[in-house]
Amino acid sequence: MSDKVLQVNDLRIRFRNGKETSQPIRGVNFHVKKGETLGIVGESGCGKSVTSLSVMGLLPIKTSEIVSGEILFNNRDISRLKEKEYRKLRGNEISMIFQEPMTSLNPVFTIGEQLSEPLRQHKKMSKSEIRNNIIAVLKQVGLPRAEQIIDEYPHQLSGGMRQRVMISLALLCHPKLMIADEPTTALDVTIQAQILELLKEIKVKNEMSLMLITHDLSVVAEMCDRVVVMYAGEVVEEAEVNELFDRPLHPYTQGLMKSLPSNNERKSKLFSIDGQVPKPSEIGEGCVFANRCPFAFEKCFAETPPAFNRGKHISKCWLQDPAVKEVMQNEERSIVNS
Amino acid sequence: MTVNIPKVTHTTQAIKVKKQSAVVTFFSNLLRSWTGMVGFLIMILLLFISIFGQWIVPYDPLLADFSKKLLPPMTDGHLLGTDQLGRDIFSRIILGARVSVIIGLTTVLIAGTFGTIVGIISGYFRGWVDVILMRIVDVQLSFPFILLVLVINAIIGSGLRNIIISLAIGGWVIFARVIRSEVLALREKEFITACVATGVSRTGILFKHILPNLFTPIIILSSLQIGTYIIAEASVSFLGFGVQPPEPAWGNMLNEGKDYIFSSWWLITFPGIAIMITALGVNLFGDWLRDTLDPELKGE
Amino acid sequence: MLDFVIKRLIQVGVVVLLALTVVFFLIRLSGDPTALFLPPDAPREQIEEYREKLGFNRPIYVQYGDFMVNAVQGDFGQSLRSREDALPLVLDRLPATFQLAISALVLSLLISIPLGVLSAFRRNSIFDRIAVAFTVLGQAVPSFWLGLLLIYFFAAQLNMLPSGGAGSITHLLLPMVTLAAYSVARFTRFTRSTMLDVLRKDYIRTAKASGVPTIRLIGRYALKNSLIPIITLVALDLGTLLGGAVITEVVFAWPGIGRLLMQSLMNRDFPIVLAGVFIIALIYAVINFIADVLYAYVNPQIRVK
Amino acid sequence: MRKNSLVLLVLSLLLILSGCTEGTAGTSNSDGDGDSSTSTKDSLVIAFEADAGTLIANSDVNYVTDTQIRNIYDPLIDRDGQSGEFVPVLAEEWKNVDELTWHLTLKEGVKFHNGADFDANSVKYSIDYILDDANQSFYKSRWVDVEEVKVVSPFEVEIKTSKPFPSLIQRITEDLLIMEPGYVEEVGTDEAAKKPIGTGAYKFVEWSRDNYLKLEANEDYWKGTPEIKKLEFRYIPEFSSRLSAFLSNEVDMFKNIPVDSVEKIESDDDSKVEKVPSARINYLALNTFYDGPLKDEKVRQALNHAVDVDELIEAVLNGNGTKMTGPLAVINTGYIETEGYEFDPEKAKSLLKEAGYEPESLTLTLDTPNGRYPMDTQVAQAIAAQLQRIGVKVNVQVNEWGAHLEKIRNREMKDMFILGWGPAFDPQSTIENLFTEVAPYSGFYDEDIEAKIYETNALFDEEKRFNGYAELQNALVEKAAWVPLWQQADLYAVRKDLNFKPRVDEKIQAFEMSWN
Repeated sequence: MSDKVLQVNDLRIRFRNGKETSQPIRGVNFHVKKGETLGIVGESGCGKSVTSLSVMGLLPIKTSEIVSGEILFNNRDISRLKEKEYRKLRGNEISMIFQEPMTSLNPVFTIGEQLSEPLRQHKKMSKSEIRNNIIAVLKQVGLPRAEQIIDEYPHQLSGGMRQRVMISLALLCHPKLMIADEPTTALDVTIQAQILELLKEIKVKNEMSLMLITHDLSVVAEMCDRVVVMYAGEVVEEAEVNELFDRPLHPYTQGLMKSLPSNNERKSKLFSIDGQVPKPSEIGEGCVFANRCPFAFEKCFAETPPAFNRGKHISKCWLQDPAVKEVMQNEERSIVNS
Repeated sequence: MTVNIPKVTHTTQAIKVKKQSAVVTFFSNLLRSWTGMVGFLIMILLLFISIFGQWIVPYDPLLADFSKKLLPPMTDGHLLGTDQLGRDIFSRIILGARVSVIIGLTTVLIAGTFGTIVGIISGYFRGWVDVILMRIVDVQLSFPFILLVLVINAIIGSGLRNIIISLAIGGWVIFARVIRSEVLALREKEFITACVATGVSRTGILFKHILPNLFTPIIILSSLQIGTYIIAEASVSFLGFGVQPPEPAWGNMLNEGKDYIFSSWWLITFPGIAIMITALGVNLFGDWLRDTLDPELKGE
Repeated sequence: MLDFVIKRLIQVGVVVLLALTVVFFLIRLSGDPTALFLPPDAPREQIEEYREKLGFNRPIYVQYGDFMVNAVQGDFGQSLRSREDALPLVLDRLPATFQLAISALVLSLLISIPLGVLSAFRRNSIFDRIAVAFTVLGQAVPSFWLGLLLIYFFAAQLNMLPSGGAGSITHLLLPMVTLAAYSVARFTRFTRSTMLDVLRKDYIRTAKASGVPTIRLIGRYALKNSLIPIITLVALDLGTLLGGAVITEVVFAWPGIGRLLMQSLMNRDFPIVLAGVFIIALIYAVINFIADVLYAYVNPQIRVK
Repeated sequence: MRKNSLVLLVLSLLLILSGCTEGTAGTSNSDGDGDSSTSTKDSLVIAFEADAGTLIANSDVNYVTDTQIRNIYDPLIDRDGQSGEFVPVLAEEWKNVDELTWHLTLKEGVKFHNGADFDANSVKYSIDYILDDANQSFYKSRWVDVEEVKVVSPFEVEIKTSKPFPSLIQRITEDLLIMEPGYVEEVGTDEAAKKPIGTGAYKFVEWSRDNYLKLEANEDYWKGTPEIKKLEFRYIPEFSSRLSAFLSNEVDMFKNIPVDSVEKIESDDDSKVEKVPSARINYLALNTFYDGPLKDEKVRQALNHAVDVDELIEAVLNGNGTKMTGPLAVINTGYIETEGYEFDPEKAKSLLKEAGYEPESLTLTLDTPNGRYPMDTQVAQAIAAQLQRIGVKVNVQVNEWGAHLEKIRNREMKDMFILGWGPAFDPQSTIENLFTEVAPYSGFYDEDIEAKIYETNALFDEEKRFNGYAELQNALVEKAAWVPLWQQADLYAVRKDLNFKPRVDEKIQAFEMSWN
């Protein structure tokens, strides 16, 4: 337990919007070890962003509520912290960078003004110290002419540069854990590679653990040590990255893998999983992926599969149930793309 | 425990969304917001009064009876009292509703149509047409609306017809601006460029694609503007330029009543309340309409 | 920046010129007023003679040309009633209108901005519901009626405040409150909706993620971001405020331009009407110009190219 | 947005508020109002509905202007406040030497406010001012027959007229006020219009346009020092504001109380209502210029029978009006008792039938101004109700004052319209202006009456003129040119302890008032 920076146990979150309520997160479990990069992958709407926001305590107070479960940060449950307490963590011990660099910086304040906030809130520093600190971090993230940029406005910087500024904002107080919510999705490919490279470097230099949220499996392959696959508010599979790519156990993960355009031979038609992600209000009992799973059988519809583990490789699918496994063997069917 | 695996692939349960008729969705939404409901009920009440006014009126609003001058409310059968000519105020307020409704609706119709046409032309065809039309809009906006209505009314003379004309002259500008910005926004939308790509004629696009999308902003703006027009008419009549006596209209009832502010307070109180409730009703309904139909469009 | 200013000044000139032209022709349509100023027993030739002296019998475009040439040099002719130069007479009333409009504007901003911010921040709370109800109600109350009620209560019943005219602060109170109430509803709505927009923005979430406390988040960041749209909306709305000022002036006999314009409309004193229209159009154009400059100054995206 | 920007906002508000105490719209000591606390009250505040047009004499015809500046300037001749007869003021005697010349002898030893002497030159200057086109005086049309004013001696003046001008004395009384020539020449008419100099009981102090006019007593006024030392005319257009200012002692007096508020003022223990029948008359014109049923004399007579003037006075005016049967007010010098039409609906119906009209089929239009005369719109609607009783349908059309006059002038009026006239003390001005074809505001034309009018106007002999106008009055009544209504009742709201006798000619002379 001790080497785990972050431990999320059976987290359930409910959203209230007017009369109807929905549960985007229905029992999520995962952890991040010190110095590790954990990847959280899944289609949009599977609840990965909500999870990351809940860790940062940025969920809207009025309309959201952590029903049950706990979020342990350095073994301290922070899920029900009061705002004042939570604020001490944000930007200091846990920090976050977001997907849209273009809108994540305040247009009417200079870069310097915005970057001074975490230091002003968490560290006792004089103005000049703050300024030097910011310039140092800006340089660290590879921004040229940091001295000018500090007094410039966001609209004067390119998308890539702004994301670097966001990263430096998150690094200023040397957090133990950095959450990156789709950091490169909005950037074009060339810049994407640079930012990912930068994140890797920084993680190592600052002995930081990184929680990387993405829907792009190639990013996962490149960056992550361990991967958690989420679908419709649940963790359906968790495994060490190579293990996951070599032997995906859960049909959803298999589907994801197959839809990855392998770069060596051109396939006539990309495989895609038919149907869509059910809305939170439409999820009944049984496996949440049942209605889209090619192998689903009535048990899948009847009962929610528990988490079966093979060593460290966990997945929630009845196919992993030893009982079901034997029956499977004698029919030995492999997945043929229809 | 034998488990058999049926070889059946399931398609997603087809979640059939019943094709609710527009009216049903309209009312189901409406019921959910009490402000919208209140606004809607006030408007219905107003329409009812203005149509059936003269039959449900306890006294003849024009009948002057000097023996019963300036009676306070609730005296011998006059719910809201009588005015300086002994006419029943309650009846005159009911008849006054008709004037306000007529003014509100006709003005919105005229100003709305004219403004929308200008808005579409200048928004869609751009070029020098747009520049000229927008300059005209600027000129008109260079002058406060209520003052423009007053000046026009003072010049072309008072009366119901003239006040509608001056309100329309003053009021079309806001439609032109809002509709123009809507059209500009629509033009940039992908589906319009897609139509152009597939060779649909310019006017075809205008009617098949642009116009239907304007339906919502027009409805919203109209409902919000009615309130402004009703209050504007009341102000103009209050200053003596609008609807002239003996025609019962709230504005001129206030104008006539203001001299009796000391002795008979009810002359100015009830017509004012009537205006307020009407404007309130229309605004509430307008706001609800805007919030449900098109959250982004900020009511001007 | 300079060409921006010049372009705007030209635009102001054009707009004011067009406004004057429109009103000039509109007024001429309503016949000529000479007879109104002559004694009832003045015979027709006298009226005719007087028309001639004032040039009303010349073709309309000649009258217009003559008027424009003089207007450009600041000569709007003489008031038919008091035979004083029209423009100075109107300018002499400008301070009273400014006093009323600005004090009402400041008062309404002082009320509406905090109200709007608070109700946006504590969205759907009781406070927010009351504030929204208050604004909706505020917009439904005709300002002249509110004026009458205030006169009734404070002047007639309680006899505390003068019911009209100008002189001391006590005279200004009621008209200022009436005019302010007229705009508080709208400004509160502006502030609230703008603030709601801003609070939804990503950069607010970024600031929160870097540990900025709520008070500072609202007071420093959110407020400055919402200030820009508020300035534009308030500037755009000044026309309504000016219109409201006219009505308030009439109700409270406040000797401003609005009342002068109303009186000169009633007794068809053309030169005063035109001078009044000119000044109001000018004020309005200048205010819009200032708002644009202010907007550019506050909004770095424009200021820093 | 630092905190201090909010402070800035508050500061600017305070600045503006304080600014307004000595700002343009205000005066330093605003409380000119009745400081009833001091024992001997010597200041008086009178409320008017409108500002004076200009403060220079002999220019603006408007009643409000004339009433105010008559406290600054003196006329040559004035009317007695109660009887209306001519009373010498700056002119001690006046007589007409022959049909074309008038001779006036002036009072000596009178000084203007700036110390200059009053003499024949100032009289000549004042009359020439009216005649001179450059000054665009509104009185010019009435003085067109005056040819020349000759200064005979420092205190004697002769006025030559181009043709017989019997009503010159009325003109001198009602129009002419004496200006100080030296001052006006020196500062020019514009300045003189802002800072007037006259010989009157009160000197100019300060004029804040559309707000108030402040005067102070002229200590060495030739008639004696005025008792009221500080006089202020304050402009409050809204009746309700005027009433509230009066009831709260901000203002001591105002004219024209709407009839429905008379009772409210009488009930106030610190106020009283002064009432006098005015020389201003209200009538219902039966428009013969419009070819409608009213061209027929019988129809007009029927209408006279159908309108019950007594009920109108009682019910609409609460008794504030003196019924008239003929075209002239009782106070008018040419007035004779005329036998009017008694209220007889049946006779009215029979007359209509005789004229060939079924009452039920008859629809007439009645135009009325709004707020110009006491209860004008209410009277119109009451008349409509009365005619309704005999079946005649009447559409009441309410006009804004300017539009009402214009419709009459351009002969666009239909059957009937309400108008008023006066104050008129001589028969010629009323009859000549309301019953001839050419007069702008006339509503009646009949050849032989027209001939009779012009014939009488030219008469010089008092006796003949009086008989001529007497005949005309009877003829007009007989031809039912009008439905005469009433002489207005001038109603003044006055502080209890102010002794003030209302004048017949509606003038308000502070010199005649005092606090007891």
